[in-house]
Amino acid sequence: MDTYIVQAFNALSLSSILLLIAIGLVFSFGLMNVINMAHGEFIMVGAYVTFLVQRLFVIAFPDLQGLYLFVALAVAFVVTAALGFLLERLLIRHLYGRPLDTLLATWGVGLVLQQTARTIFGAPNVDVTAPAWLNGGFELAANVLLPYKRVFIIVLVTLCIVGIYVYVTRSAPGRRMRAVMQNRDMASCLGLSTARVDATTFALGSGLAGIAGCAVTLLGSVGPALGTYYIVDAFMVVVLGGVGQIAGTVLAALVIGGFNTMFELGSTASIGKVLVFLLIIGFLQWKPNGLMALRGRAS
Amino acid sequence: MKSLRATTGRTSFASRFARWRGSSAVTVAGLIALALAPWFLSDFHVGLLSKFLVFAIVAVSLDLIWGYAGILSIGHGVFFGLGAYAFGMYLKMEAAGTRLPDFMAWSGLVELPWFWRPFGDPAVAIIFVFLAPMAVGAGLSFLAFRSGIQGVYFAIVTQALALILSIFLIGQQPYFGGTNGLTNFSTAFGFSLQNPDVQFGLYYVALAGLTLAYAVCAVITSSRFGLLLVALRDNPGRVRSFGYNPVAINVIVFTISAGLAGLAGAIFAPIVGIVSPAMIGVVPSIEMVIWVAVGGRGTLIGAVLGAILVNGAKSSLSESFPLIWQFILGALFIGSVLLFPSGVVGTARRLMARWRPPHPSESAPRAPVAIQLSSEKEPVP
Amino acid sequence: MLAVEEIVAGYGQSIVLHGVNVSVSSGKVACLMGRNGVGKTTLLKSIVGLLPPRSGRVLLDGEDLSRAPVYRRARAGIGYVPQGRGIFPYLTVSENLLIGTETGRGSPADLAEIYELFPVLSDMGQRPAGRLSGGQQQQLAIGRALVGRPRVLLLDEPTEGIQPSVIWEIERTIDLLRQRGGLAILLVEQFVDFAVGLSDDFYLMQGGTIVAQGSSKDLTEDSVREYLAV
Amino acid sequence: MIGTDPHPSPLPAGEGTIGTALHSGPFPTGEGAADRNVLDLSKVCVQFDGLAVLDELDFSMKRGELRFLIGPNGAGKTTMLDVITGRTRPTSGKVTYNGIVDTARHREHELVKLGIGRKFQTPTVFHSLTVYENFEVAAAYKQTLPMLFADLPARTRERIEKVLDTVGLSGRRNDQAGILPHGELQWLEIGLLLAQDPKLLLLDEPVAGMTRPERDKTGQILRSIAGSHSILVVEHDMAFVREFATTVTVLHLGKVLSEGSVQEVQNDPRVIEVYLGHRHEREGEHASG
Repeated sequence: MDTYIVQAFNALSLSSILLLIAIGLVFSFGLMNVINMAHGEFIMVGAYVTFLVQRLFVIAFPDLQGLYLFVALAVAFVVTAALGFLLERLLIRHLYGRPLDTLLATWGVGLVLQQTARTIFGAPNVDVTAPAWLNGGFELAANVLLPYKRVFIIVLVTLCIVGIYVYVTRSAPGRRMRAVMQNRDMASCLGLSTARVDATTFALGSGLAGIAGCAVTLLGSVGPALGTYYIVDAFMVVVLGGVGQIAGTVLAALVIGGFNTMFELGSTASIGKVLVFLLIIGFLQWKPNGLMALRGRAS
Repeated sequence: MKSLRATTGRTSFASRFARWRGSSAVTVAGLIALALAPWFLSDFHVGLLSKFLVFAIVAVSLDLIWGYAGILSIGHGVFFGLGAYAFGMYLKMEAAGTRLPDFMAWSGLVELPWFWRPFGDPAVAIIFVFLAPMAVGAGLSFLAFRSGIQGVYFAIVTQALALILSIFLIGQQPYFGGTNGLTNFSTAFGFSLQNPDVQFGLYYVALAGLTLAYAVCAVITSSRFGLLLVALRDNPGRVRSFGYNPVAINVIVFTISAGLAGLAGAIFAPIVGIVSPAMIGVVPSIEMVIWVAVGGRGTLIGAVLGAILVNGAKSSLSESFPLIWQFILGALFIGSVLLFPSGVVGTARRLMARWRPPHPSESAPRAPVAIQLSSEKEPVP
Repeated sequence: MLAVEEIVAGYGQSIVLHGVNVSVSSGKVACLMGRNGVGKTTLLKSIVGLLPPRSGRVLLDGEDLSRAPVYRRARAGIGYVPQGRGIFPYLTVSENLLIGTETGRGSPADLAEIYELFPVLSDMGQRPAGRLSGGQQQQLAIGRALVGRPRVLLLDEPTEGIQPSVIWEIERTIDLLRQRGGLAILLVEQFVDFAVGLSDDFYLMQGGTIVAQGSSKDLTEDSVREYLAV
Repeated sequence: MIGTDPHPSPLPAGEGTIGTALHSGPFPTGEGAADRNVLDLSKVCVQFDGLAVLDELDFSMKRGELRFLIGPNGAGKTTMLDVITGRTRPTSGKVTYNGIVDTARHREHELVKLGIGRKFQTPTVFHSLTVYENFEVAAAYKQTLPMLFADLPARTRERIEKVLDTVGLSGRRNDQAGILPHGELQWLEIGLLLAQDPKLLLLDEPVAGMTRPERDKTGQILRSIAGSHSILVVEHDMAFVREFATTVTVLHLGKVLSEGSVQEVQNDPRVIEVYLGHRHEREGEHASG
């Protein structure tokens, strides 16, 4: 029983990270039909930014070390959002309508980013020391310890999702984004600069990758290939969730994170991966548009 | 009148053949050059070139689906790997003789697993070299295209497959040798793999494999089935309204491509003497695509050229400047898509077409493009 | 005032408009009539910029907008209600209207005015626009264009597929806008009496050119039969 | 592009299995009495979201007929073609092709094999293939996979030559389709249909965007193939209709409003009413939209 609670908790924290990564991908895919293969490297950038901020606190503000994480979250978001903005303006914009080519070009960007990190920080992984207040955990019962780090991640992602939801459904930029998604031509006929909406949305999605990168530093060390551990699963979340739907993405992340953890428990991890993949393909035979695809066509 | 019509009717096929023959002069010249090459190269370089020829088979198989039918697979390492493992299992059985293969013994197995047994027979192994990748390819493409997974979606599904198969193999230490894969091959069909003459022979096996793959793809792309592939890339909806079933066409061509990639894997195993999950994963799989992109998608000769050029550059640069190579590779991805979407061959053809009709001097200023491109990936050993 | 001069436009290899001239003054309604496929919608798309003209000019109060991107034209004051209405189906009615203020010429406060003009919309404010009936969607599309305070309003077949009671309401609205002044309206219509009843001037189109034009009072039965009837 | 979803979803999932190769087998085409109607629509209704687009539509066409279909926007013309080609299922009613085939029982590509060919409004040919290669793709549609690797049968090649002559593209055979001007693209499209040897051709606005000489040539082409084929043309260009139509059907609000010669239809007061006025509807309360 105890192990199940811990496993369920682990599944939830894995799901929440996948979700944060996938939401960022869904933004750019839903709006521009673009898959950003460098998204994983944005996670890596976010993680290294966190590493740098933490080091900076050690040197400059040793008394405030407990707070570095919040500063790192903000800086990681800004840095990766700026990178995303540049990527959209310099590269993706020129490949509009060529999604396969965009996929390859952004992969190339990912390679360059990885190698840049390797050049700057060296190939070996570096460790980010978590704030002291995140050590330990809730002791639910004897042998059932829910680490604060994972709790923090779940809370962080929940806040992000709520924030995204509010942004998309309540704010003016979110409204613009939805309008462009639903009818690009008409949106521009009403005075919206679609190019600006594209760049903003892309930057926002990339910024989320930065936050995810900051979060994963709590779980392990940071290396140039960090992003690749998460990105393929995140793609599967996008495929399963259906495009342009926050709800579908949330559900898909929970399902994939959950199944991954469950299969790892029941069999070996490697067979679990195979089973999850087969389940996704099988599910899409039944519901080709994913979990929550927009029903019907826009008028 | 009637006879006239019959002949003019043939012109299309004839002209297509003529077009193929036009480029076939280059093809034949290249083939002869490749056939003679080992006599002028060191053993080391022959081994290297054998590897490149194997990669060229993969490139041709990818070009068939991507360049012609518009299906991008960034998980072709899977099919390459399945072929390599199928043949590697035979090599391992031969190396082990009557005993249990070494890694199984290390992992505590006492008996040969049932699915290993048939691979003692080389005929069975060779069947599986094609059967395994083709079955997986057919299954995946059928399920995916049937449920409308296409384009970038299909690409990332193939990528997931590459990741999953490599993780699966790594996890199966007792059955497939885990991270190390299958190693310590000794002989193939009784010939010692350590013998330089055998490696020399393997070069010609690789060349024969490439010739076969090239011929298969050339026949397909110059047939009406090939036209259908291009038609499908141009406008899948119209192909359907002409009464074809696009799913079937996609599945057939993808399965053929998977089979050719499997063939490449099988030849690769004895040449390098190791079969490991590292050649299946996400990174090697997507690198296969760049070979085609650099050479020029939609031209088979470009795929061959691209595989040799990129890998030649890689082996010479990654040894001396390992850091720079990654940057170059990244730049290749970006540049081949953004600046030279038609690759070396396409760009060269365009330049030639531009040069031919007017006075050569007029289009001379365009030349720096070609120079810049070729300097990006210089040396071929 | 909107002036279109010698517009040539088309799709791919085919030219649809062969040098079209149209002008509408502020406070007036001009109707553009012609059978299906003569190029009416293409002309409107050229004016809003969705189909950039190959030659010719689009002038708004003397300012040349021919090379401006679509959104700049909207911000300059070209309001557009497309055929098929082009609403955002998954946005609510009020969100649709708010997108209309993106021209930077109106303000969200103007929504009240639109709700006054089309009371039916005010009850539907929080509903997804895709759930509205065709007539309500048409009113929403017109309201969305108006909330951006355009100088020119382009209406493409506002009565198409709409029930009669709503047609009457739209007719009343257009009339009201004309009386209020300050807005040039270019109305594309197939149905003669609707268009003639509302407009000051008419343009008849055939084969991508204007074949007749004048004051709507002077539209003859002959030209109607020649260019509009079967 | 206004009003369309900017992100088209992937194409509808395909049918068939790997085992059936490229095509399912041939269907009975029901060659029979020559006086049989090629097409009968009986009380066909189509509703989208509760809105009747076709409203108990009755329509029939004889073999070899060249019929023109006109009507104001939203009359249901395109939907009618969709129903005939199996793209849209009727909510109720029956579409019978060739006297025996219930089109609701067949999928779109099966109906193509049964001899229903359709040209869409915008020409959709394969741009990177040459004119002749386009024909090869179109003409090979009944072949099995192995046959796709052989030379085209002499009979098919002759048919392609004949069609090339008919549509006047013989001299263009080796040009890439992507470079053809608009008019020739339309003829190519019609030619590709003919290469499939359909019994019933449905043409949606074949002369849209054509110059006058091109339009006249299109009319000649249609005349020359009528008789051996049944042709249903949706067209708005009235000059063209007047010149080349014998029988015209006027569709309005999903029903046949009038049918007859061009003169008869032109003088039908109901037709004049729907083309020129809205007033009568105001009293009639045709709720729609």
